[in-house]
Amino acid sequence: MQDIHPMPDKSTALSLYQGMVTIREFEERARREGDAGKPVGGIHSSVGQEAVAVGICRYLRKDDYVLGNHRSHHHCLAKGVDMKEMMAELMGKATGTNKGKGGTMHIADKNVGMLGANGVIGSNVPVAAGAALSAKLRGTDQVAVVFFGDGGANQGALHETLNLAAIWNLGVIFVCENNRYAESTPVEYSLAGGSVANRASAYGIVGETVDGQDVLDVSAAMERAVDRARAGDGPSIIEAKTYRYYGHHGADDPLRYRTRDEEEFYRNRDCIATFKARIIEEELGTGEELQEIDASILESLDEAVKFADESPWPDPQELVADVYVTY
Amino acid sequence: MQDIHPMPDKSTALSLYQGMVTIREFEERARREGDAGKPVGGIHSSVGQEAVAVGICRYLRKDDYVLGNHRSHHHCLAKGVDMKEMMAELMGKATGTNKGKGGTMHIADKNVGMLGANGVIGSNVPVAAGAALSAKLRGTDQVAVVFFGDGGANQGALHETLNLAAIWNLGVIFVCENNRYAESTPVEYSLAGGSVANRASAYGIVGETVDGQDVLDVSAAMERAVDRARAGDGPSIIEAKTYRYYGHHGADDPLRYRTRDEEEFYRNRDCIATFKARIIEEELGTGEELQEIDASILESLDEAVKFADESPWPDPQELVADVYVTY
Amino acid sequence: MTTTESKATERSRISFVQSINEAITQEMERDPTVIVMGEDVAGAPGKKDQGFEDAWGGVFKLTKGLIGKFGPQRVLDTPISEAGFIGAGVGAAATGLRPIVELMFVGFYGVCADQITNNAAKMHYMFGGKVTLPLTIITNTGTGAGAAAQHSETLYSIFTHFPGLKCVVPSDAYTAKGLMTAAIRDDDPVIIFLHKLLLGRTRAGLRPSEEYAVPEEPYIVPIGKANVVREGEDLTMIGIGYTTGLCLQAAEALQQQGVNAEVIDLLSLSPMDEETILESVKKTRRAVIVDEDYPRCSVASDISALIAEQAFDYLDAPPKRVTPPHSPVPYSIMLERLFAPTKEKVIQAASEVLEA
Amino acid sequence: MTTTESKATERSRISFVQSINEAITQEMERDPTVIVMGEDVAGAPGKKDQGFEDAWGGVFKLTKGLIGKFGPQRVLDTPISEAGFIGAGVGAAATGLRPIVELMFVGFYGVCADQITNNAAKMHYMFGGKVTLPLTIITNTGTGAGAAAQHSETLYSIFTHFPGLKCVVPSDAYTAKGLMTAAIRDDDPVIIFLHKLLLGRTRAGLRPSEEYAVPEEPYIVPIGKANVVREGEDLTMIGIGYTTGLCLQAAEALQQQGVNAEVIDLLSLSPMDEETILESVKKTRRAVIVDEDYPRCSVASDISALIAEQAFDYLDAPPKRVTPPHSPVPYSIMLERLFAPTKEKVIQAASEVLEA
Ligand SMILES: Cc1ncc(C[n+]2csc(CCOP(=O)(O)OP(=O)(O)O)c2C)c(N)n1
Ligand SMILES: Cc1ncc(C[n+]2csc(CCOP(=O)(O)OP(=O)(O)O)c2C)c(N)n1
Ligand SMILES: [Mg+2]
Ligand SMILES: [Mg+2]
Repeated sequence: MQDIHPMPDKSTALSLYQGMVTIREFEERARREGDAGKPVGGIHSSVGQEAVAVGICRYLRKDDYVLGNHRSHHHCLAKGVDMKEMMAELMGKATGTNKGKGGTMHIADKNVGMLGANGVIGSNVPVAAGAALSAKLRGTDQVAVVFFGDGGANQGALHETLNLAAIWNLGVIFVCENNRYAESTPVEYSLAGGSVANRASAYGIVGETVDGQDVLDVSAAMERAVDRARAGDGPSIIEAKTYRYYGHHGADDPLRYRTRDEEEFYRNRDCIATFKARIIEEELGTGEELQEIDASILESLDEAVKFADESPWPDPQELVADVYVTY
Repeated sequence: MQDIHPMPDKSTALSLYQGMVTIREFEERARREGDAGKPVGGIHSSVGQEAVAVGICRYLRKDDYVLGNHRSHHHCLAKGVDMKEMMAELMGKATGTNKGKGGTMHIADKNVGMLGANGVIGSNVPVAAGAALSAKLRGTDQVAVVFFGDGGANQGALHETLNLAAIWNLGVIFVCENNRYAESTPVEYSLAGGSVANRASAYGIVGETVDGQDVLDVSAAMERAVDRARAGDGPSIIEAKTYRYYGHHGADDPLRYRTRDEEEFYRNRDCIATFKARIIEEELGTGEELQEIDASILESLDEAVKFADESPWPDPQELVADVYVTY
Repeated sequence: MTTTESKATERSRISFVQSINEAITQEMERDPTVIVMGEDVAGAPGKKDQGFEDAWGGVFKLTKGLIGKFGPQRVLDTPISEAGFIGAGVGAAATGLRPIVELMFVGFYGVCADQITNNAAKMHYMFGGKVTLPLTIITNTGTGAGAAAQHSETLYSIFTHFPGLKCVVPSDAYTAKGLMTAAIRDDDPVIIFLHKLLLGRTRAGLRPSEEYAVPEEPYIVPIGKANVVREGEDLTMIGIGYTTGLCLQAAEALQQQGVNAEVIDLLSLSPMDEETILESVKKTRRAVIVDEDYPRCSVASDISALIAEQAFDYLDAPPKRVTPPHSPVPYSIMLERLFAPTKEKVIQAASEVLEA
Repeated sequence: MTTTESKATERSRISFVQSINEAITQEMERDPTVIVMGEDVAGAPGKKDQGFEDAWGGVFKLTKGLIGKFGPQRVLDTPISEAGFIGAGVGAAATGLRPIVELMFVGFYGVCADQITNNAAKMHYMFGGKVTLPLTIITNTGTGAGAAAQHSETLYSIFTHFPGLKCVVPSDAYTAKGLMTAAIRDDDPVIIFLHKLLLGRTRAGLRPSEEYAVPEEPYIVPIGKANVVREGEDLTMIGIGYTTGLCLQAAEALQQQGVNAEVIDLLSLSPMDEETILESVKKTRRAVIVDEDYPRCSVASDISALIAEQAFDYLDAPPKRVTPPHSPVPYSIMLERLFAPTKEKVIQAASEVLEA
């Protein structure tokens, strides 16, 4: 963690800003659509954690791989999954990324390197190692990133995969979004030793802790990790300290297990607000410019919802299609 | 690891000696019985690793728990399982520890705290935490020890259990018998970071590496670990550097993956031979006394084999008995 | 009289969830060796001094209130380490406790199957009967919540496959309490499968209200016994948990057409009450089996095979299974509703069997 | 002629293990994306500079010699981390490789079931068909080696339960090579189950020698097709892998008694060749199903149910299953030999079906 990172050039700054706002607004819109009775699924909102996804994806190429968990809308959007198709997927429409068959916890789009969210905690971690192995054997320098939570850190599959990636020197970057809770369970209770990044030393690999509310701190660590991965110097852990603003999912009231003060503390360090302030302060963009970005995002979201609304339901035949390639 | 430990008093020294020779001779005898065509099962011989089991069990009470793995004859004997019943179990007889239904990889005797060997790598690790949890809730200071190999160190269940035992402050002692190989796979290849004991720091617990060929070095670390466990100071890892003299199992020729030189190196530091030399050197026992111990062990083994030979096969009804308590 | 009546009314409104919760509470009161472990079974662990406790009480509130009564020693929130804590349940069961562990959704079995099928199921046998494992596993199943392929499975068939495990599936609040109590008291490992769509239901969901009030005092629904919940002569419909309700609804509809269906609420998959099934089918000579688990190698297959082999000479028609297709659970609500058995599909199957 | 003949003789002596090995070798030659992962699939990893390589070639030598031909990039020894490396197989399969992974004994499935049934089985479906998973899992099964409850299971029934997986079970060296080749080339995840007692066998174990020599050139035994390995009219016996041999032996014995049994070698459990089964049973009107997996919710149940439901009107007797009891596998050789189906048990069952 570094105190203050210098701001990047204007276009990068605006693109990071845009990335974060896109996620925030997508989540808020999906939430509202759900409240209005549309079947968007039991969304695990990523609001509050935008900087992690955007910071991590900043140094990824389209052909790099990302694997997510149950809370993955931000990963998908940051990796470039189409917003319209995502919205259609949430609503279970035929035009969705997954033809409406996966939903919020399983969004995937291989064309942009998003190899899938996954509803089982820890389950995607080994899969990421396989993607990195495949890149290595195919002789490319693609890297694979897998996101998991502070709760996910205690699944056995993570341990096995850290070891495997280390001995095989795979280009996997293990990103822990430590948002302090797994459902209602605080990380202080569940995580022996208190740090996911420090567990790296057990495997002889590099682990870094970053401020997950600062997109530049996240991306700085990511740049180092990607360089190592592409150079064949093996895997890394990045633990991003972050916070989810809402409950675990729509029906969860987080004030049953955390204080309003704590929430305020994090909201006061909001990743978008602070980054926006710096853009303006350092004159990389004007308030109007940023408003234009916001407006165009909102417009895209209107289009996405319209697209999803107007899209057809999957054909009943889809129930039994895609179980196999051939059977 | 400490260079030279002072020898204990005479009776302790002789009892440690006896414990190790018992294991060695039991294994050699079982092996010979197998070679002679008796159905002793695919034994994973513990010859070479006797000091680990005996050193660990030195500070255990009868009511403490031990959980083993696939290579567990030494654990059983060191914890006090009856040799006759063990031999009968190997031969699948009704008088065996498990009524002939478990065999070499599943020997258990709850009466002496041996909660079972286990054929699945890593599988018994969480079970040990459960035994320790139960002791804690029942308000006793019993500890639970689980043995696993260098290969077993890479199973996910170990990670989960280390974390669990640490946050719940359980009296579990995780003993890794690092005998340098998992089947034909060298630990240098399989174990990222190179040390199991060092992984303790990831969980904020104590890890120690000991010379597994020195029963006193093992037991010294164990005394510390048991004290911590009984005092409610939580779990520990003990990694014992040791060596198996034979192949992975009876049919394995270890010279396909390791040198004779390496084998010689370890055999020259044999845990029994070196301890015996010190007993004599420090005049804790004479050659004759030790020979007497040896002889009585061999005699017990003759009796054990006779007992096993003469014991009846399980009744055919046993095939379907003990599946449930009630059904 | 009024008090008794209103008491009965109240007890008849007890939901499935409350009923499970009551069973656990009563057994924990009765037996100090009963403990509960699982993710967020209380919630906000370690935060009592900050004024937080029992924040969740389990994902479906099955364990709500327990920590207040029994404290964090006996109600243990766990990390997301199912192999770790279910394995710990095995070890605790082998050493004097009666642990209840929650596997949040049955689809997560894959991260801890080793502890369930290699340890819990086999230790009693492998150890020659010398160790017992009074472990209860609670798990949640079923489609109907738009939760997609990994969070909507049924899967009791794969556990029924393993010798050494007992598997039970309550169908309403009454059987939920009774089977839960029986499971906790049982000396073998028992898995109790709870269908999401039943959880909020009162007993009236399955059978008419007050006379079927859930008793306050502890009671047992015996493991291994099926219930004939509706008598009839024209065909036998066999339901499991949630699908028993579908069978009853279908039976009502068929009654309009003059068909009198018998409905069996299976309740227990392992052991399975073969006698009740066979007796009924020998009487009605026709059988429809309704199951939400995947069709291949399933409890439905087992029942069909049982009937075919043991009641062959009595049958007027081959048995018929109503199950999902051989396909994962789709997300889209429009597809999901085509997946599981419905009342209409049961009626359709019954008609086919009656015409055969 | 002599060279050809001796070649044929030689090829007829190829064992089951060699046959699998040859299939993998040929596919690796043909397709550079095929890789192999597993514990000690080569052995002595990292020790080549000390003169060690290919120390094991797999616990049963299924992968012996591969590392010499294809190097450690394509033949990867793994730590004992099945969830890790089978999950890596899923990821590699999703990104352009065709991994073959070995799960040493099927009973170890419990430490990696999540990767197999939640990821490999469901991803293609959950992702709307946009990702394919050409993953092959080899695993070893069966009793007969005194290896007790955890190392002797069969368990293909639980994988057959899951939509999205294909399951195949070769019965001899010929079908081993052909199914292995088919599995590797298949675009879906396929599990191939190899029975310990078959591994050392030459093809002659199942059918008479030279004319059935295992072809040298690559070939496919199609997934989803059963073989009628013996024609007959009096009853149908259905075998799976190892038990097909038992059926053939029983059929020979029954021939002495003037009974002419048809024997089906099922080969593929998912998809299952229902047509071949039904056609045969409709002809013979009687069926015996022989399976070494546990009896409950099993392939045997499935087949029995299939026959009962689809061939009901043709049957002269109810189908009969020959399986182990509902019990774990005991260690003692005297108990173990009572566990699995035997030729005698098959004959006994056939007699009962014929008398019914
Ligand atoms: C194996 C498994 N166990 C339990 C769950 C239920 N579950 C879903 S999300 C969650 C909490 C995850 O916490 P964390 O990893 O910190 O991620 P976050 O929700 O905070 O993003 C749990 C327990 C699951 N999906 N998979
Ligand atoms: C989950 C699982 N995977 C694989 C095996 C097969 N296996 C048995 S022993 C063994 C090697 C174990 O090595 P290690 O843990 O170092 O113990 P050691 O044999 O050296 O005592 C393996 C791979 C198993 N029993 N269980
Ligand atoms: Mg979290
Ligand atoms: Mg070892």
